Amino acid sequence: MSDTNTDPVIDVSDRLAAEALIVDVDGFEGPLDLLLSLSRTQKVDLRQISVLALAEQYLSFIEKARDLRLELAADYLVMAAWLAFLKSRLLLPPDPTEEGPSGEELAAHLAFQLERLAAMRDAAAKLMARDQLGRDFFARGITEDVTRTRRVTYTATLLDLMQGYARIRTKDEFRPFVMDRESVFTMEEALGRMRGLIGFAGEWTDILSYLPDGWEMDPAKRRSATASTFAASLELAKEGRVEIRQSDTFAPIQIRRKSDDG
Amino acid sequence: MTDDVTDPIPRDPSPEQEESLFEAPPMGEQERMVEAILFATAEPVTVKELSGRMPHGCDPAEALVHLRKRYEGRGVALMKVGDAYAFRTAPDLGFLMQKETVETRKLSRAAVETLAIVSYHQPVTRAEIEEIRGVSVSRGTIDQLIELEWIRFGRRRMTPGRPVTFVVTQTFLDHFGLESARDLPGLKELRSAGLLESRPAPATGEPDDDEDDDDDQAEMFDEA
Amino acid sequence: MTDDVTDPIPRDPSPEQEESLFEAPPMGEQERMVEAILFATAEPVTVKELSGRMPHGCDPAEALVHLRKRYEGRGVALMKVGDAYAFRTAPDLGFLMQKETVETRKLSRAAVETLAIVSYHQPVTRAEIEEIRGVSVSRGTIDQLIELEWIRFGRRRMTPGRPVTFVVTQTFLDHFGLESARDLPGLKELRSAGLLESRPAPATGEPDDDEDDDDDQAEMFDEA
Repeated sequence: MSDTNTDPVIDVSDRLAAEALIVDVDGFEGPLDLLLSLSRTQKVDLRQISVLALAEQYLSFIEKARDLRLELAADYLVMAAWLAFLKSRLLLPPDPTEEGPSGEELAAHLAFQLERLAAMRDAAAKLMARDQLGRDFFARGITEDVTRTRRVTYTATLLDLMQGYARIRTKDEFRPFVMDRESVFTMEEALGRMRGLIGFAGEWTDILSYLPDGWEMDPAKRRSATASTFAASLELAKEGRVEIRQSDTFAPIQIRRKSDDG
Repeated sequence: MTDDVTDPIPRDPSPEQEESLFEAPPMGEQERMVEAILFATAEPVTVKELSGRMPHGCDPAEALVHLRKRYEGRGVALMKVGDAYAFRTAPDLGFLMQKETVETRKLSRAAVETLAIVSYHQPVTRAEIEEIRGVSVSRGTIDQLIELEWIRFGRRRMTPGRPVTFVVTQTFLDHFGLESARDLPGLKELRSAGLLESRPAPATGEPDDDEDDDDDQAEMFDEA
Repeated sequence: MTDDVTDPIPRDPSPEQEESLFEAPPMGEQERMVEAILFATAEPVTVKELSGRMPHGCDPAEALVHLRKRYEGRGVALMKVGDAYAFRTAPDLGFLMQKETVETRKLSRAAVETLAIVSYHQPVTRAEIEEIRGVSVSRGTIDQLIELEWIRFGRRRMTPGRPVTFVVTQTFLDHFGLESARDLPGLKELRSAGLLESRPAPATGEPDDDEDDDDDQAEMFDEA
């Protein structure tokens, strides 16, 4: 009776311990963090810490975790192995033939690492406890931007000016047509216009219907546009793209698209 | 004259003071509070808002009066904006909020050509400039030349549509060291100076600029 | 020649006198200007920037001294941040600013510790941070601190592999109200306790960077 009663009790406490351990291992940021936390249980200044006792605490912690079949990250096991080695060095009398640092040196370094980590934790806490911008003290709310006016001054010399003018004038000399009157509709323009429209002219159409909008009324414009449109029609006929006909002298001149098969 | 602070006779506490559990901070503190709030808030703050943010029993209106006095003649001033208050740069220091960098650039080709045409053909309409250049003239180019004060609007042309004309300015003449636009070398001179290819002008019937221009320029410069 | 030198009556203006044509504004004016410039921006402004924006011949450093005194005990204070200056509200009035309070993303423990290590050990390599914390530093932690503009890359360490180092920024100093990294709380104590050293582990025989470290820290903190 008593046996059966005590076993479940142990099981429960073990399970609770295991759960606590899981939480704890998860909560630690690596072996050094765990060591620092364990060292706090010694309740002494980190400078007077017993590294030997700490090593034993760590090793028993790891043992317990292993008994509970907790998955331990490799670095926890590496630290355990190293602490076991350190423990043996601290316990055994120093062997003068052995090379490398003494157990005391290793222990001192571990103590230093722990103290440094603790110091940084403390510093971090102090830093975060400081008055902070946007929380305790504040920057100007209404800011005025510095308007960066970039004044650009442009320069040109008289030579630039004359060369510029010369350039335009020289260019003029090579241009076959100069649109130098408002009421001139060039053949180029007429050709351009008709090329765009001719595709639709399957039927005979008076070429006057190709005059651009706004050019029919003003006599000068009408004359220019008629002439250029006629010239353009001849050009298109020469290219074989249209057929052209006039039924009588002074009768309307008509064109139509030359059919592809015709 | 005694003021509140040095008054040796304690005044009777007003009903408000009795009511409020916590005494309002001294006026100097209130002034600091208003100063900090106005400094840090992103927009002007009303007296009501100040009241709402300051401890019970504060008198932000009075604190504002003190604060305004304190900032008199300073680099920033306490300004009333509508029914709210804000710190603003003292008006005379506005120039500090600007940073001017001067950059010299060469005038674009389009602008040089447009300017050349205006100077040789003034008064000239935009359509005429385009005709001469053979390409359209962007509004930006004209604007730039006007901004540089090198060209300005001349009289409207008395033709249908009454288009505006452009003429060069005194600033233009000064910049290019010209007494008048008539001093600009003509095409023949440009050619003989090697600035034009020595090719005879085609018989397009284009008038040599001199005569035509003279008329127009006479129109332009005789006014002065 | 000798006449010029011995002539007791200076006839020609000396270069100084010529310069004084553009005399700097009186110190009171300069103080106003610095006040206006610093009020207009939320960012700390360096003396050099002030110089660049103020009229020729101004001495913003002196104006800052006067200005700092003027704002002592006020609701806003002139703070030194690295080699720059900014107005900030007095910390004791933070309670008035709930409206202005910006909710900052809560930093993880790893980020806070990494920040502390960088600020106390700077310039510090990632390997050194990991050695101090005893765990590897995730990329996200460094990224977050860089994104906050609290740490930045310092000079590369002149050791094999030329590892990058991290240092804290002006934004960090500004955020935590520090004039310089030398003013970090408890810095002196930590130094004298030897806790800012990077001692080599005795067993490993790994080449450690400690000598370089000491140099860098000396450079950083011993100047004052």
